[in-house]
Amino acid sequence: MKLVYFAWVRERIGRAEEETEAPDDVATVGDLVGWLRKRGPEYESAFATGAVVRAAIDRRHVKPDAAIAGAREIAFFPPMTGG
Amino acid sequence: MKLVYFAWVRERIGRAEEETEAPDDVATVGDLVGWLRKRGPEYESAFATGAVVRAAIDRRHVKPDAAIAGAREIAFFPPMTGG
Amino acid sequence: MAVRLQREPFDLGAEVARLTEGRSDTGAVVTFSGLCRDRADSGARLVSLTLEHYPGMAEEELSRIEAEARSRWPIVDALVLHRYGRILPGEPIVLVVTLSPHRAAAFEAAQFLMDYLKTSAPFWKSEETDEGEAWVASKSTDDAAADRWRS
Amino acid sequence: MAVRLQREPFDLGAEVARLTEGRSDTGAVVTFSGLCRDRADSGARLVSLTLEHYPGMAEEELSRIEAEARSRWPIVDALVLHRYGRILPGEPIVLVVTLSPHRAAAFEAAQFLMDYLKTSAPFWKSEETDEGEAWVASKSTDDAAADRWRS
Repeated sequence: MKLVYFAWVRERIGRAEEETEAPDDVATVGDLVGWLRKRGPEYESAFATGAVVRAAIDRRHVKPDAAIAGAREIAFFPPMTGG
Repeated sequence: MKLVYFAWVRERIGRAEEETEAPDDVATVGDLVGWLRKRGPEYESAFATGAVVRAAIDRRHVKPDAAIAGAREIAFFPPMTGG
Repeated sequence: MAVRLQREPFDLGAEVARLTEGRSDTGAVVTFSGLCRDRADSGARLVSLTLEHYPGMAEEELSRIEAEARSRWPIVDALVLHRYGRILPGEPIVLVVTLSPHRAAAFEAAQFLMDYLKTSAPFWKSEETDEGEAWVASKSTDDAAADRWRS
Repeated sequence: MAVRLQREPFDLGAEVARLTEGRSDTGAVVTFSGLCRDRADSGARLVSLTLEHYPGMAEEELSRIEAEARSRWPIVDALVLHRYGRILPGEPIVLVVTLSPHRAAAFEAAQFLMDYLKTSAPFWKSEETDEGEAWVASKSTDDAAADRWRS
Protein backbone atom coordinates (compact mmCIF):
# COMPACT_ATOMS: atom_id res chain seq x y z
CA MET A 1 0.00 0.00 0.00
CA LYS A 2 1.33 3.38 -1.05
CA LEU A 3 0.82 6.42 1.18
CA VAL A 4 1.10 9.89 -0.32
CA TYR A 5 1.16 13.22 1.51
CA PHE A 6 0.55 16.79 0.39
CA ALA A 7 1.10 20.36 1.59
CA TRP A 8 1.76 20.70 5.34
CA VAL A 9 1.00 17.03 5.97
CA ARG A 10 3.90 16.23 3.61
CA GLU A 11 6.12 18.81 5.28
CA ARG A 12 5.44 17.56 8.81
CA ILE A 13 5.97 13.91 7.93
CA GLY A 14 9.07 14.86 5.97
CA ARG A 15 8.37 12.84 2.84
CA ALA A 16 5.98 12.89 -0.13
CA GLU A 17 5.26 9.14 -0.23
CA GLU A 18 6.11 5.77 1.20
CA GLU A 19 5.21 2.10 0.92
CA THR A 20 3.75 0.53 4.04
CA GLU A 21 1.87 -2.52 5.30
CA ALA A 22 -0.47 -1.93 8.21
CA PRO A 23 -1.39 -4.72 10.66
CA ASP A 24 -4.60 -6.67 9.99
CA ASP A 25 -6.56 -4.89 12.72
CA VAL A 26 -6.13 -1.58 10.87
CA ALA A 27 -9.39 -1.68 8.91
CA THR A 28 -10.38 1.95 8.24
CA VAL A 29 -8.73 5.24 7.32
CA GLY A 30 -9.29 6.32 10.93
CA ASP A 31 -7.53 3.16 12.20
CA LEU A 32 -4.65 3.87 9.81
CA VAL A 33 -4.24 7.42 11.16
CA GLY A 34 -4.20 6.07 14.72
CA TRP A 35 -1.57 3.50 13.78
CA LEU A 36 0.59 6.04 11.91
CA ARG A 37 0.55 8.47 14.87
CA LYS A 38 2.36 5.87 16.97
CA ARG A 39 5.19 5.56 14.45
CA GLY A 40 6.97 8.76 15.46
CA PRO A 41 6.75 12.46 16.32
CA GLU A 42 6.58 13.49 12.66
CA TYR A 43 3.36 11.49 12.21
CA GLU A 44 2.10 12.61 15.61
CA SER A 45 2.61 16.22 14.48
CA ALA A 46 0.92 15.70 11.11
CA PHE A 47 -2.11 13.90 12.55
CA ALA A 48 -2.29 15.68 15.93
CA THR A 49 -5.70 15.99 17.53
CA GLY A 50 -7.28 19.16 16.19
CA ALA A 51 -5.31 19.06 12.96
CA VAL A 52 -7.82 18.66 10.14
CA VAL A 53 -6.48 16.07 7.72
CA ARG A 54 -8.47 14.79 4.74
CA ALA A 55 -7.98 11.46 3.02
CA ALA A 56 -8.45 9.93 -0.43
CA ILE A 57 -8.35 6.26 -1.43
CA ASP A 58 -7.27 5.62 -4.99
CA ARG A 59 -7.86 9.29 -5.85
CA ARG A 60 -11.34 9.60 -4.39
CA HIS A 61 -12.23 11.54 -1.25
CA VAL A 62 -13.20 9.33 1.69
CA LYS A 63 -14.32 9.74 5.30
CA PRO A 64 -12.41 8.33 8.31
CA ASP A 65 -14.74 5.27 8.45
CA ALA A 66 -13.83 4.18 4.90
CA ALA A 67 -12.39 0.65 4.68
CA ILE A 68 -8.83 0.47 3.39
CA ALA A 69 -8.95 -3.17 2.24
CA GLY A 70 -7.81 -3.39 -1.37
CA ALA A 71 -6.54 0.22 -1.50
CA ARG A 72 -3.52 0.77 -3.72
CA GLU A 73 -2.90 4.43 -2.82
CA ILE A 74 -4.03 6.34 0.25
CA ALA A 75 -3.48 10.10 0.35
CA PHE A 76 -3.50 12.46 3.31
CA PHE A 77 -3.71 16.22 2.91
CA PRO A 78 -5.10 19.41 4.47
CA PRO A 79 -8.47 20.85 3.40
CA MET A 80 -8.18 22.04 -0.19
CA THR A 81 -7.39 25.68 -0.95
CA GLY A 82 -7.29 25.82 -4.74
CA GLY A 83 -9.33 27.94 -7.09
CA MET B 1 -43.68 68.16 -26.28
CA LYS B 2 -41.79 65.62 -28.36
CA LEU B 3 -43.15 62.09 -28.73
CA VAL B 4 -40.78 59.29 -29.80
CA TYR B 5 -41.69 55.73 -30.79
CA PHE B 6 -39.67 52.54 -31.04
CA ALA B 7 -39.90 49.04 -32.54
CA TRP B 8 -43.45 47.96 -33.45
CA VAL B 9 -44.98 51.02 -31.82
CA ARG B 10 -42.97 53.11 -34.30
CA GLU B 11 -43.96 50.85 -37.19
CA ARG B 12 -47.66 50.93 -36.39
CA ILE B 13 -47.77 54.70 -35.94
CA GLY B 14 -45.67 55.10 -39.06
CA ARG B 15 -43.17 57.62 -37.73
CA ALA B 16 -40.27 57.72 -35.26
CA GLU B 17 -41.11 61.04 -33.62
CA GLU B 18 -43.41 64.04 -33.69
CA GLU B 19 -44.08 67.30 -31.88
CA THR B 20 -47.48 67.59 -30.25
CA GLU B 21 -49.47 69.61 -27.73
CA ALA B 22 -52.07 67.72 -25.74
CA PRO B 23 -55.15 69.45 -24.28
CA ASP B 24 -54.97 70.61 -20.68
CA ASP B 25 -57.10 67.75 -19.37
CA VAL B 26 -54.46 65.23 -20.51
CA ALA B 27 -52.54 65.01 -17.24
CA THR B 28 -50.93 61.57 -17.16
CA VAL B 29 -49.22 59.14 -19.52
CA GLY B 30 -52.41 57.07 -19.44
CA ASP B 31 -54.47 60.14 -20.41
CA LEU B 32 -52.04 60.81 -23.26
CA VAL B 33 -52.42 57.29 -24.60
CA GLY B 34 -56.21 57.65 -24.49
CA TRP B 35 -56.02 60.95 -26.35
CA LEU B 36 -53.58 59.60 -28.98
CA ARG B 37 -55.82 56.59 -29.70
CA LYS B 38 -58.53 58.94 -30.90
CA ARG B 39 -56.22 60.58 -33.42
CA GLY B 40 -56.39 57.79 -36.01
CA PRO B 41 -56.27 54.08 -36.76
CA GLU B 42 -52.43 54.00 -36.67
CA TYR B 43 -52.49 55.17 -33.03
CA GLU B 44 -55.46 52.93 -32.27
CA SER B 45 -53.44 49.99 -33.61
CA ALA B 46 -50.29 50.88 -31.65
CA PHE B 47 -52.11 51.44 -28.36
CA ALA B 48 -54.89 48.87 -28.80
CA THR B 49 -56.35 47.32 -25.69
CA GLY B 50 -54.20 44.32 -24.89
CA ALA B 51 -51.08 45.71 -26.58
CA VAL B 52 -48.45 46.17 -23.90
CA VAL B 53 -46.80 49.53 -24.44
CA ARG B 54 -44.25 50.99 -22.04
CA ALA B 55 -43.45 54.66 -21.60
CA ALA B 56 -40.53 56.85 -20.58
CA ILE B 57 -40.54 60.54 -19.70
CA ASP B 58 -37.28 62.33 -20.40
CA ARG B 59 -35.48 58.98 -20.71
CA ARG B 60 -36.75 57.41 -17.49
CA HIS B 61 -39.25 54.56 -17.29
CA VAL B 62 -42.65 55.64 -15.97
CA LYS B 63 -46.01 54.04 -15.16
CA PRO B 64 -49.31 55.09 -16.79
CA ASP B 65 -50.19 57.29 -13.80
CA ALA B 66 -47.06 59.46 -14.21
CA ALA B 67 -47.80 63.17 -14.71
CA ILE B 68 -46.67 64.58 -18.04
CA ALA B 69 -46.50 68.25 -16.95
CA GLY B 70 -43.08 69.66 -17.79
CA ALA B 71 -42.05 66.67 -19.92
CA ARG B 72 -39.79 67.48 -22.86
CA GLU B 73 -39.74 64.01 -24.44
CA ILE B 74 -42.19 61.16 -23.97
CA ALA B 75 -41.30 57.76 -25.46
CA PHE B 76 -43.55 54.80 -26.19
CA PHE B 77 -42.18 51.34 -26.92
CA PRO B 78 -42.84 47.60 -26.47
CA PRO B 79 -41.39 45.67 -23.51
CA MET B 80 -37.60 45.56 -23.88
CA THR B 81 -35.93 42.57 -25.55
CA GLY B 82 -32.24 43.45 -25.47
CA GLY B 83 -29.40 41.52 -23.89
CA MET C 1 -16.99 51.61 -14.40
CA ALA C 2 -18.12 51.97 -17.96
CA VAL C 3 -21.11 51.57 -20.24
CA ARG C 4 -20.63 51.36 -23.97
CA LEU C 5 -22.87 51.09 -27.02
CA GLN C 6 -21.39 50.13 -30.34
CA ARG C 7 -22.32 48.76 -33.73
CA GLU C 8 -19.17 46.63 -34.14
CA PRO C 9 -18.49 43.21 -32.60
CA PHE C 10 -16.30 43.27 -29.47
CA ASP C 11 -13.37 41.19 -28.31
CA LEU C 12 -13.90 39.55 -24.91
CA GLY C 13 -10.20 38.98 -24.20
CA ALA C 14 -9.24 42.56 -25.08
CA GLU C 15 -12.03 44.03 -22.94
CA VAL C 16 -11.10 41.95 -19.89
CA ALA C 17 -7.38 42.62 -20.39
CA ARG C 18 -8.10 46.37 -20.41
CA LEU C 19 -10.06 46.10 -17.15
CA THR C 20 -7.56 43.92 -15.28
CA GLU C 21 -4.30 45.39 -16.59
CA GLY C 22 -2.03 46.82 -13.93
CA ARG C 23 -4.29 45.91 -11.03
CA SER C 24 -3.76 43.07 -8.57
CA ASP C 25 -6.48 43.83 -6.01
CA THR C 26 -9.05 41.76 -7.87
CA GLY C 27 -9.54 38.11 -6.97
CA ALA C 28 -12.51 37.45 -9.22
CA VAL C 29 -13.55 38.38 -12.75
CA VAL C 30 -16.90 37.20 -14.09
CA THR C 31 -17.96 37.76 -17.68
CA PHE C 32 -21.25 37.14 -19.41
CA SER C 33 -21.40 37.15 -23.20
CA GLY C 34 -24.76 36.96 -24.92
CA LEU C 35 -24.43 35.48 -28.40
CA CYS C 36 -26.77 35.53 -31.36
CA ARG C 37 -28.21 32.03 -31.84
CA ASP C 38 -28.96 30.43 -35.20
CA ARG C 39 -32.63 29.80 -34.39
CA ALA C 40 -35.42 32.35 -34.07
CA ASP C 41 -37.89 32.05 -31.18
CA SER C 42 -40.25 30.39 -33.69
CA GLY C 43 -37.69 27.67 -34.36
CA ALA C 44 -37.01 28.94 -37.89
CA ARG C 45 -33.42 29.35 -39.05
CA LEU C 46 -32.20 32.84 -38.19
CA VAL C 47 -30.63 34.96 -40.95
CA SER C 48 -29.86 37.96 -38.75
CA LEU C 49 -30.93 39.97 -35.73
CA THR C 50 -31.43 43.72 -35.85
CA LEU C 51 -31.20 45.60 -32.58
CA GLU C 52 -32.99 48.92 -32.30
CA HIS C 53 -32.24 51.12 -29.30
CA TYR C 54 -33.30 54.43 -27.78
CA PRO C 55 -30.20 56.58 -28.18
CA GLY C 56 -29.47 58.55 -25.05
CA MET C 57 -31.82 56.60 -22.80
CA ALA C 58 -30.00 53.32 -23.51
CA GLU C 59 -26.72 54.71 -22.16
CA GLU C 60 -28.45 56.42 -19.24
CA GLU C 61 -30.44 53.32 -18.26
CA LEU C 62 -27.37 51.06 -18.44
CA SER C 63 -25.49 53.56 -16.25
CA ARG C 64 -28.33 53.55 -13.72
CA ILE C 65 -28.31 49.73 -13.63
CA GLU C 66 -24.55 49.73 -13.17
CA ALA C 67 -24.73 52.27 -10.35
CA GLU C 68 -27.34 50.08 -8.65
CA ALA C 69 -25.06 47.02 -8.92
CA ARG C 70 -22.17 49.02 -7.49
CA SER C 71 -24.27 50.09 -4.52
CA ARG C 72 -25.23 46.48 -3.75
CA TRP C 73 -21.93 44.63 -4.21
CA PRO C 74 -18.22 45.43 -3.63
CA ILE C 75 -17.36 45.83 -7.28
CA VAL C 76 -13.95 47.33 -8.07
CA ASP C 77 -14.76 47.75 -11.76
CA ALA C 78 -17.39 46.76 -14.28
CA LEU C 79 -18.23 47.03 -17.95
CA VAL C 80 -21.57 46.83 -19.71
CA LEU C 81 -21.27 46.76 -23.49
CA HIS C 82 -24.26 46.43 -25.81
CA ARG C 83 -24.31 46.29 -29.59
CA TYR C 84 -26.98 47.69 -31.88
CA GLY C 85 -27.67 47.32 -35.58
CA ARG C 86 -27.42 44.11 -37.57
CA ILE C 87 -25.97 41.02 -35.87
CA LEU C 88 -25.31 37.62 -37.42
CA PRO C 89 -25.68 34.15 -35.82
CA GLY C 90 -22.65 33.35 -33.66
CA GLU C 91 -21.79 37.01 -33.12
CA PRO C 92 -21.80 38.58 -29.65
CA ILE C 93 -24.64 40.94 -28.69
CA VAL C 94 -23.90 41.95 -25.12
CA LEU C 95 -21.01 41.75 -22.66
CA VAL C 96 -21.05 42.22 -18.91
CA VAL C 97 -17.82 42.09 -16.89
CA THR C 98 -17.54 42.43 -13.12
CA LEU C 99 -14.36 42.62 -11.03
CA SER C 100 -14.46 42.05 -7.29
CA PRO C 101 -12.20 40.83 -4.50
CA HIS C 102 -14.77 38.03 -3.94
CA ARG C 103 -16.24 35.56 -6.36
CA ALA C 104 -19.79 35.53 -4.96
CA ALA C 105 -20.04 39.31 -5.42
CA ALA C 106 -18.64 39.15 -8.96
CA PHE C 107 -21.13 36.39 -9.92
CA GLU C 108 -24.16 38.03 -8.33
CA ALA C 109 -23.42 41.49 -9.71
CA ALA C 110 -23.01 40.09 -13.25
CA GLN C 111 -26.31 38.19 -12.98
CA PHE C 112 -28.05 41.27 -11.61
CA LEU C 113 -26.70 43.44 -14.44
CA MET C 114 -27.92 40.96 -17.06
CA ASP C 115 -31.34 40.45 -15.44
CA TYR C 116 -31.98 44.18 -15.18
CA LEU C 117 -30.53 44.96 -18.58
CA LYS C 118 -32.88 42.43 -20.19
CA THR C 119 -36.00 44.02 -18.75
CA SER C 120 -35.15 47.71 -18.48
CA ALA C 121 -32.52 48.72 -21.04
CA PRO C 122 -34.33 50.14 -24.11
CA PHE C 123 -33.31 47.69 -26.82
CA TRP C 124 -35.58 45.75 -29.15
CA LYS C 125 -34.68 42.74 -31.26
CA SER C 126 -36.12 42.01 -34.67
CA GLU C 127 -35.47 38.56 -36.13
CA GLU C 128 -35.00 37.98 -39.84
CA THR C 129 -35.73 34.39 -40.91
CA ASP C 130 -36.64 32.66 -44.17
CA GLU C 131 -40.24 33.44 -43.23
CA GLY C 132 -39.69 37.18 -42.92
CA GLU C 133 -38.99 39.69 -40.16
CA ALA C 134 -40.62 39.73 -36.74
CA TRP C 135 -40.17 41.57 -33.46
CA VAL C 136 -39.05 39.33 -30.61
CA ALA C 137 -41.64 39.04 -27.83
CA SER C 138 -40.48 39.75 -24.29
CA LYS C 139 -40.18 36.76 -22.00
CA SER C 140 -41.95 36.37 -18.69
CA THR C 141 -38.90 34.44 -17.44
CA ASP C 142 -36.87 37.63 -17.89
CA ASP C 143 -39.33 39.59 -15.78
CA ALA C 144 -39.17 36.89 -13.12
CA ALA C 145 -35.36 36.95 -13.19
CA ALA C 146 -35.34 40.72 -12.64
CA ASP C 147 -38.03 40.51 -9.95
CA ARG C 148 -35.95 38.29 -7.68
CA TRP C 149 -33.59 41.22 -6.95
CA ARG C 150 -36.43 43.37 -5.61
CA SER C 151 -36.69 43.03 -1.86
CA MET D 1 -16.11 19.34 -22.14
CA ALA D 2 -12.57 19.64 -20.95
CA VAL D 3 -10.44 19.81 -17.84
CA ARG D 4 -6.89 21.09 -18.03
CA LEU D 5 -3.98 21.51 -15.65
CA GLN D 6 -1.04 23.65 -16.66
CA ARG D 7 1.89 25.55 -15.24
CA GLU D 8 1.69 28.44 -17.72
CA PRO D 9 -0.70 31.41 -17.58
CA PHE D 10 -3.71 31.14 -19.87
CA ASP D 11 -5.43 33.54 -22.23
CA LEU D 12 -9.12 34.06 -21.50
CA GLY D 13 -10.00 35.37 -24.95
CA ALA D 14 -8.26 32.52 -26.74
CA GLU D 15 -9.90 29.87 -24.54
CA VAL D 16 -13.39 31.28 -25.07
CA ALA D 17 -12.79 31.74 -28.82
CA ARG D 18 -11.79 28.08 -29.07
CA LEU D 19 -14.98 26.98 -27.28
CA THR D 20 -17.38 29.19 -29.24
CA GLU D 21 -15.78 28.99 -32.69
CA GLY D 22 -18.00 27.57 -35.38
CA ARG D 23 -21.00 27.11 -33.16
CA SER D 24 -24.12 29.27 -33.07
CA ASP D 25 -26.36 27.21 -30.75
CA THR D 26 -25.07 28.96 -27.64
CA GLY D 27 -26.87 31.99 -26.31
CA ALA D 28 -24.84 32.41 -23.14
CA VAL D 29 -21.17 32.17 -22.20
CA VAL D 30 -20.13 32.74 -18.59
CA THR D 31 -16.51 32.87 -17.51
CA PHE D 32 -14.95 33.03 -14.06
CA SER D 33 -11.29 33.94 -13.73
CA GLY D 34 -9.62 33.68 -10.34
CA LEU D 35 -6.65 36.04 -10.11
CA CYS D 36 -3.73 36.12 -7.68
CA ARG D 37 -4.18 39.12 -5.40
CA ASP D 38 -1.32 41.27 -4.09
CA ARG D 39 -2.20 40.69 -0.42
CA ALA D 40 -1.80 37.52 1.61
CA ASP D 41 -4.62 36.43 3.91
CA SER D 42 -2.58 37.98 6.75
CA GLY D 43 -2.70 41.35 4.98
CA ALA D 44 1.05 41.23 4.21
CA ARG D 45 2.20 42.10 0.70
CA LEU D 46 2.27 38.94 -1.41
CA VAL D 47 5.44 38.07 -3.31
CA SER D 48 4.08 34.91 -4.93
CA LEU D 49 1.70 31.99 -4.58
CA THR D 50 2.78 28.39 -5.05
CA LEU D 51 0.11 25.87 -5.93
CA GLU D 52 0.72 22.24 -5.05
CA HIS D 53 -1.62 19.64 -6.50
CA TYR D 54 -2.22 15.90 -6.39
CA PRO D 55 -1.33 14.78 -9.94
CA GLY D 56 -3.88 12.34 -11.29
CA MET D 57 -6.50 12.99 -8.66
CA ALA D 58 -6.69 16.71 -9.52
CA GLU D 59 -7.69 15.93 -13.12
CA GLU D 60 -10.06 13.14 -12.04
CA GLU D 61 -11.77 15.25 -9.39
CA LEU D 62 -12.21 18.21 -11.76
CA SER D 63 -13.71 15.81 -14.33
CA ARG D 64 -16.12 14.46 -11.70
CA ILE D 65 -17.19 18.01 -10.76
CA GLU D 66 -17.68 18.86 -14.42
CA ALA D 67 -19.76 15.73 -15.05
CA GLU D 68 -21.93 16.66 -12.07
CA ALA D 69 -22.49 20.17 -13.46
CA ARG D 70 -23.37 18.70 -16.84
CA SER D 71 -25.95 16.40 -15.24
CA ARG D 72 -27.61 19.31 -13.44
CA TRP D 73 -27.69 22.02 -16.14
CA PRO D 74 -28.13 22.07 -19.95
CA ILE D 75 -24.49 22.86 -20.69
CA VAL D 76 -23.40 22.54 -24.32
CA ASP D 77 -19.71 22.87 -23.44
CA ALA D 78 -17.49 23.76 -20.51
CA LEU D 79 -13.86 24.22 -19.58
CA VAL D 80 -12.16 23.98 -16.20
CA LEU D 81 -8.53 25.09 -16.29
CA HIS D 82 -6.34 25.21 -13.18
CA ARG D 83 -2.72 26.27 -12.90
CA TYR D 84 -0.11 24.85 -10.57
CA GLY D 85 3.40 25.94 -9.59
CA ARG D 86 4.50 29.52 -8.92
CA ILE D 87 2.03 32.33 -9.62
CA LEU D 88 2.64 36.07 -9.32
CA PRO D 89 0.20 38.80 -8.17
CA GLY D 90 -2.14 39.82 -10.99
CA GLU D 91 -1.72 36.48 -12.78
CA PRO D 92 -4.68 34.14 -13.36
CA ILE D 93 -4.98 30.96 -11.26
CA VAL D 94 -8.15 29.30 -12.44
CA LEU D 95 -10.63 29.61 -15.30
CA VAL D 96 -14.14 28.20 -15.59
CA VAL D 97 -16.17 28.66 -18.78
CA THR D 98 -19.73 27.46 -19.34
CA LEU D 99 -21.73 27.57 -22.57
CA SER D 100 -25.49 27.13 -22.53
CA PRO D 101 -28.54 28.15 -24.54
CA HIS D 102 -29.76 29.94 -21.40
CA ARG D 103 -28.04 32.50 -19.22
CA ALA D 104 -29.35 31.25 -15.86
CA ALA D 105 -27.92 27.77 -16.54
CA ALA D 106 -24.57 29.18 -17.66
CA PHE D 107 -24.31 31.35 -14.52
CA GLU D 108 -25.39 28.64 -12.09
CA ALA D 109 -23.17 25.96 -13.59
CA ALA D 110 -20.13 28.26 -13.45
CA GLN D 111 -20.82 29.09 -9.80
CA PHE D 112 -21.33 25.44 -8.97
CA LEU D 113 -18.06 24.48 -10.67
CA MET D 114 -16.14 27.12 -8.72
CA ASP D 115 -17.78 26.32 -5.38
CA TYR D 116 -17.07 22.60 -5.72
CA LEU D 117 -13.61 23.10 -7.16
CA LYS D 118 -12.67 25.27 -4.16
CA THR D 119 -13.60 22.62 -1.62
CA SER D 120 -12.91 19.33 -3.39
CA ALA D 121 -10.20 19.71 -6.05
CA PRO D 122 -6.86 18.67 -4.50
CA PHE D 123 -4.89 21.93 -4.73
CA TRP D 124 -3.09 23.72 -1.90
CA LYS D 125 -1.85 27.30 -1.89
CA SER D 126 1.27 28.46 -0.14
CA GLU D 127 1.80 32.22 0.20
CA GLU D 128 5.22 33.83 0.07
CA THR D 129 5.33 37.26 1.75
CA ASP D 130 8.06 39.47 3.22
CA GLU D 131 7.42 37.57 6.45
CA GLY D 132 8.09 34.12 4.97
CA GLU D 133 6.06 31.26 3.51
CA ALA D 134 2.78 29.93 4.90
CA TRP D 135 0.06 27.51 3.80
CA VAL D 136 -3.28 29.17 3.16
CA ALA D 137 -6.00 28.06 5.59
CA SER D 138 -9.25 26.81 4.10
CA LYS D 139 -12.25 29.12 4.45
CA SER D 140 -15.52 28.17 6.09
CA THR D 141 -17.26 30.46 3.57
CA ASP D 142 -16.04 28.13 0.82
CA ASP D 143 -17.56 25.13 2.60
CA ALA D 144 -20.82 27.03 2.97
CA ALA D 145 -20.78 27.97 -0.71
CA ALA D 146 -20.37 24.33 -1.72
CA ASP D 147 -22.98 23.14 0.79
CA ARG D 148 -25.76 25.19 -0.78
CA TRP D 149 -25.74 22.90 -3.85
CA ARG D 150 -26.47 19.81 -1.73
CA SER D 151 -30.17 19.16 -1.60
